Amino acid sequence: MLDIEIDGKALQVVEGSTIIDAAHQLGTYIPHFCYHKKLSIAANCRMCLVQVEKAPKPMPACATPVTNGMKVQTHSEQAVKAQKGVMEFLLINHPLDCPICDQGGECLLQDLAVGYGASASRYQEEKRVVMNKNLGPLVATDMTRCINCTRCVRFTQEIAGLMELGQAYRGEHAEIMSFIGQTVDSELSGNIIDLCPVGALTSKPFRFSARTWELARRKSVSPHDGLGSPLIVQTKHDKVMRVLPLENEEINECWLSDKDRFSYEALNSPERLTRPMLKHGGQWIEVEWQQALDYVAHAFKDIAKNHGAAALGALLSPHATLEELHLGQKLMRGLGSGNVDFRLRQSDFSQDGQGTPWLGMKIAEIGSLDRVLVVGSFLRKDHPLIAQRLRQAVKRGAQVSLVHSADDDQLLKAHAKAIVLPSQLPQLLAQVVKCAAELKGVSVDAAITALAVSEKAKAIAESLLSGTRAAIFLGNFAQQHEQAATLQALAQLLAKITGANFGFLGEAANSVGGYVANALPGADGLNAGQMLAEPRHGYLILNAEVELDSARPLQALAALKQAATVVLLSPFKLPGALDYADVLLPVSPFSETSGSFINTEGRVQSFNAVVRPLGETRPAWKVLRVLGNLLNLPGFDQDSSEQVRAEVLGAATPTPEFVTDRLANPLSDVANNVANNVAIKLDAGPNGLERVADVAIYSADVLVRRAPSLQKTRDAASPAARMNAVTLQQCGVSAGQELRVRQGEGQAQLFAVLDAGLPDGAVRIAAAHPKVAGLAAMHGAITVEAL
Amino acid sequence: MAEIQNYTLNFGPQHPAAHGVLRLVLELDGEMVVRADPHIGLLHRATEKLAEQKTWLQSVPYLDRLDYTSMLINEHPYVMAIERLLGIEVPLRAQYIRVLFDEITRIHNHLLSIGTQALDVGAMTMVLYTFREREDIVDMMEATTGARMHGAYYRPGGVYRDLPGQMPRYEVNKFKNAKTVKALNEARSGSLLDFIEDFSNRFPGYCDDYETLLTDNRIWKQRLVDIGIVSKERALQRGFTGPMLRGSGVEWDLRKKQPYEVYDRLDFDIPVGVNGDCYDRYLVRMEEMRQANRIIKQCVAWLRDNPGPVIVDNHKVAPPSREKMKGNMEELIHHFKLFTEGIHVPSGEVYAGIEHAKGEFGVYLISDGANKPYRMKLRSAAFTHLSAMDEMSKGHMIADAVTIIGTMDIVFGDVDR
Amino acid sequence: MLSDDAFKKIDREIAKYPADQKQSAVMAALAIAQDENGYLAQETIAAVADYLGMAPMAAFEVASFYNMYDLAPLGRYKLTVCTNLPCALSGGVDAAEYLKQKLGIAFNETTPDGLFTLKQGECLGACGDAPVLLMNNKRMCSFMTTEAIDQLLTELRADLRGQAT
Amino acid sequence: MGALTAFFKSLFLKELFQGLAVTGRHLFVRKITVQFPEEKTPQSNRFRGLHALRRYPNGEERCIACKLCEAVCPAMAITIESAEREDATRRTTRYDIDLIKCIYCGFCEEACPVDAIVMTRIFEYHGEKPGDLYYTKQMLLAVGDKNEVQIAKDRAQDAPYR
Repeated sequence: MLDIEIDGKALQVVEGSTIIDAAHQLGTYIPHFCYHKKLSIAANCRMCLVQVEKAPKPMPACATPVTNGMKVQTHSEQAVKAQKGVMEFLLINHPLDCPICDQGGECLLQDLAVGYGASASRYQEEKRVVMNKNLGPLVATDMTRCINCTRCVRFTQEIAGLMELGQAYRGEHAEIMSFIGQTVDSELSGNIIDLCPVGALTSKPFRFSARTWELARRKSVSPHDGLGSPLIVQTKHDKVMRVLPLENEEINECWLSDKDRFSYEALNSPERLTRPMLKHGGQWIEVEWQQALDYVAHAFKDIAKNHGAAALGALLSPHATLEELHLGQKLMRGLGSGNVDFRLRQSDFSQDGQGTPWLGMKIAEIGSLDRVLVVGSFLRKDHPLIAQRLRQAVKRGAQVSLVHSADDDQLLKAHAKAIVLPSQLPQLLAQVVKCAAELKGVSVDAAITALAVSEKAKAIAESLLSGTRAAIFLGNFAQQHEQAATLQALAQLLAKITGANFGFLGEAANSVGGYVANALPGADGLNAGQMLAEPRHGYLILNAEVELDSARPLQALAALKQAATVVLLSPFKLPGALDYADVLLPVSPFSETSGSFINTEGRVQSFNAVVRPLGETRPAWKVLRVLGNLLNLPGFDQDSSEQVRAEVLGAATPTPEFVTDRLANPLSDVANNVANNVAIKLDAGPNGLERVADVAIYSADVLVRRAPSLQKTRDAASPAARMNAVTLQQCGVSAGQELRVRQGEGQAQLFAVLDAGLPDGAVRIAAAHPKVAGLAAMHGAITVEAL
Repeated sequence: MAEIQNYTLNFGPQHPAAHGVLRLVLELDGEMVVRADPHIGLLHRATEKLAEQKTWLQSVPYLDRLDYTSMLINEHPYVMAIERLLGIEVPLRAQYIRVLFDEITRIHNHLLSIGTQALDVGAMTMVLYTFREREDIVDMMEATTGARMHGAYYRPGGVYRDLPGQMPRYEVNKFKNAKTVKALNEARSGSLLDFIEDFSNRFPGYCDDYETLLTDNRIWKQRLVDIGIVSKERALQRGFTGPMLRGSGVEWDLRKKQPYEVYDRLDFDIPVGVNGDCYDRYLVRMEEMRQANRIIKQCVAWLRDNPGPVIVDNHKVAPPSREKMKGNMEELIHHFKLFTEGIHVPSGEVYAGIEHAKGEFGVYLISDGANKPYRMKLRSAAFTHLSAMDEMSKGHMIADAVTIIGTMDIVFGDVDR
Repeated sequence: MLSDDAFKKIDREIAKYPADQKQSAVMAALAIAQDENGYLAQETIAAVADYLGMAPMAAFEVASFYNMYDLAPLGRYKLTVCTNLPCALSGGVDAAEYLKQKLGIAFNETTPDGLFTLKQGECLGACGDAPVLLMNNKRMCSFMTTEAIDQLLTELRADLRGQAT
Repeated sequence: MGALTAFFKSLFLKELFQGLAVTGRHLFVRKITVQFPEEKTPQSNRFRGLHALRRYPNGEERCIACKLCEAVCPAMAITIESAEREDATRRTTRYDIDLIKCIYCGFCEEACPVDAIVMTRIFEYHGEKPGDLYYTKQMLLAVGDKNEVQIAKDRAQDAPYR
């Protein structure tokens, strides 16, 4: 510990602290622009100059390490003079843009100019002008306003993982730019808007639409990925104007992925459904709630009477709140049907009834892991901020290995990578298991011991065994895999052998919540796959676009089209549903309802509505509750979402922060003999081409699909048939050529694209996009022919 | 025998002599007032509470609307309190301008007070004369602030802008020929200061006229003398201030006793009454107008000779000039922040009281360092004076109640706030 | 983009640094690339960056920072005149003005015949010899009075004619 | 002696006649009456009357939707909505002033960095129902267009003081 005195106040700080750290410890504010607690120190703005006793000149507080007995003055004459001088320099080239600048009112430069600068200008000469850059559809630039603090540069370099921005030229000509003509395509790019202390980088979707002082700030939780980032939703006149991160060191730190940040645009989309609608003689008519709900109640009662309750099924969304999922399953069970599911993209349900997949650890602990294996994950796009945590872990010396079917650049230095066809993933994982078992001297199933081990598998196994805090995560791709249960069993066995933590990277905001709410088929019920494979008479769909969100889109569409009654609860007029649905009930998106999400680490996060429901829209939990009343079902008399939550989580106050005690990854008692628990199919899959399907980041759920700015990004590009050079040649096609892709009954026309990161024989076609809704499934054999 | 009951009369709130919206419940024994019960609150606008929601600057125009018969002087203690919290020195010229307009406002107030009191007791003409002079005064205010009543002119750190170099003039029209217009414009040919000086030269003559009409008038005296007597002790006990206190013979005037701004540099006298009745208070008010006129003359003379800034040049407090704001970065930023976030006033509490036309008007401010007051409390003289209504009117005739309301010089914007 | 020869040279530079710090060779690699192509095109910078395993932007930062790297095609002779303070005080600015007038071009321009490009330079570390001028990043010319400049230009033109014949 | 004088003064109604003399004198003094509305009293160039939105001489509206006026308005009488116009400039899509809320303090004009919102000399406007006094952007621009000459003259005259 070192002794230091700041403005006469003495304190002790740990060795290696800088003056600004010490000042923060003391609660003393030192003005700064370039310093950011999560970024490296640049010390180039010079705003944090302070006087240090015995130092001849003022020192930058952010870059000066504390020495024992140091005496610092932050408000002495010398310090104030230095700060004033720096401020004057910063303002010399700053344009007179405040009135038209979106940062006005929340601008650090303004605040510090008023707080620490002179009150009058002495500068009379010309100001410099810097050309604006096109950084894509999310970030607007006004580069003349830039003060070259390089926070954005350091962010792209250190947090986002790829240095997409840099400071080119020098001296007076220095400017921040991307490599000539390129846009910033990071899935975390929105954070540079928050980081920019001035108005040089601002939000394009928000541009010129409101001032900070007009906006009401309300807390909420992101409904997208499994992280459940806490949000500050800023609203004006009952309209969501923008979304900012709510800092939580244990979840999102101070970051937010672009998906969480910009998806709000969908909330104000013209596609919003504002009144209940009934299909009457093939025509959609707007009706009153009473009429619509009566219709639904009658239709469900009729089906239950005529065809039995099992003819009804509920397809819920993992992006729905805990309360909605609970009431949804309660309604179905009340009607006598056990057909409830929310895992629309899952294909392998053989693990049902054996647990609740979750991360297996705290998100915050990811950063301290030293050995990680991620199986089947488009990590960066599926879990942008978890990827960021792993990236930081790698920087601290962790080894991250990847087992996957596509070699996307995760912008972290992977220790070992094994990229194989989807059908070979189990085999590869088994090889790692074998290797680890051999190294550990543990005996495993004969089927595994018989395998030949590849170098990569060996490297992965060695890496996992060499650390002290290891973890194995199954990504979305592994969970959606046809042999998800096998992958799971192997990964879990591997975890057991290596002593690693085992967990799932939750696909959606409430993937864990769905299990907790028991929105799952019981022993007698059908799961999502079965419900669509064996068509029902009536469907209740909550917040999902089944033809895009399901593992088998073709089958799903056929099932829905033949159904007598399809009731859709959705905030949007979903184009597909207009065809197959019979009733559209406008329900609130997350911004207009109260509810809870349980994120992938089992953290319960409840939130309130931030704006009034649009038009006749009503929170889905209320709709389901009234529907329960109309159907005369017992237990539908909750007056608030809190009461619904209490039904699920218990009435204890405060509501438990975590529900980890209810979570257990399936097969937690997995023994040495895997074969007993799950039939491991280690044979290679179809000989021919195999589809690798990713759910593109900006088509993952109903909301992001309707966010216009996100849809303009590169990540939202229309799906293509991606193959490596060998596969292209094998199919006799070339990159850029238009192809007909056939899978099962269906087909799609796509362009061929060269993707060197795929294994031979793999055709990567993104799922969840209308253009590929004609293809049969997210996996399996596929054929390609030139048009 | 029939039981004789006191007669209860509801006086106001629509009564023209109720000075706005006073609802006075009078209990009468015949024509004699047994009890007077003033009901207030009909003009309550929660100014104090509103101030907690507004930036320091934004409350200035609301202060105008308290005592809406003496507008600019209301702003004075508010900006003074802020200045004391900020610890800033206001330019001397701004202090003179404020004193000048305080005194102009004082005349403005007393003209209304005396004019309407005369009207209340039956002298119709007085109000026509006093309003004629008030017209000149509101012209001065319009020329300076842009508004004939609610100026919003005083600012923390000074006043908004300097006195204008010219006065608006009459134009020839079908009712007034060139000669008439020329005569009318004579006083308006120069600057505002010329106009004020001309007025201050004319004003003592007007005062003489008023005195001719009222001071010795037997009806006036019959209605005022020995009405509403308040003894020295009672006046002090009841917390009277201003002419109400001085009318009772207490020589107390904040301008002398706790000089603020430049009053210690000015030469003027404090008139006091002897009997503490309505008539004495009338005389005190008359003399105060003459003394105010004296102060005005001194201020005009000083202001002529001493041009200079009228607001502090520290842009952390006061906005920069428009020209600089449009051309310089620092100034633009400060302008932007001043008009959006406003100034941050160091935490602390302060009371600033001034000698208002009606008595001591004070603003008590608590700041927690934010851009809005944590709490604002207004001390208005009229409220205190009105509370003595029962005591003063007890035993008098019902007609005297009107005189007493008039002598209190209450305005409901001020009482109810 | 770059010849194998150039990559070989770059490899030699890389070898001077630890294996995991290939990007330390960026300045040398860019110089090699510029020597080969005459200037650093965007694609060249991207290729060098790719070869060194660094972000193209990071290489561009280096290429744009130092004014001996040229980001656009140049004339045959690049004349860089130092205009930093010591030179400026000793006639550096005058020398630059003279060159401008003599060649009929401004800074960062090339003569129509494609012979000369004039650049404003940073300190060349020879303030005592001011005014100084650097020719094609390699040849240092000291004490560049108007006569010396005339002489240099004549010499260069003659040199060119000599090469042509 | 004093008492005697006072008695006679009182007896002959001296003070009443003196008062009547003052009144009588005013019969012959020049009238100060102004025949409104044909004739108006002189009006200051600083007068704070009806609001107007101004344009630049080339017809472009001055307002850039910085919202300083909206922020400083103590009565919250101004409502602005802004958006990016096709030419990428910041513009208002809505600029309303509720004249019933307005307290005519003039802060909006003081705050405006581009002299767009101004308070004119106009005071004789009325509405027959509350909605009539809700001025929209078009109405305010129309006021500005109609009175631009006077507005510009008044601003120019007062420029040295602001």
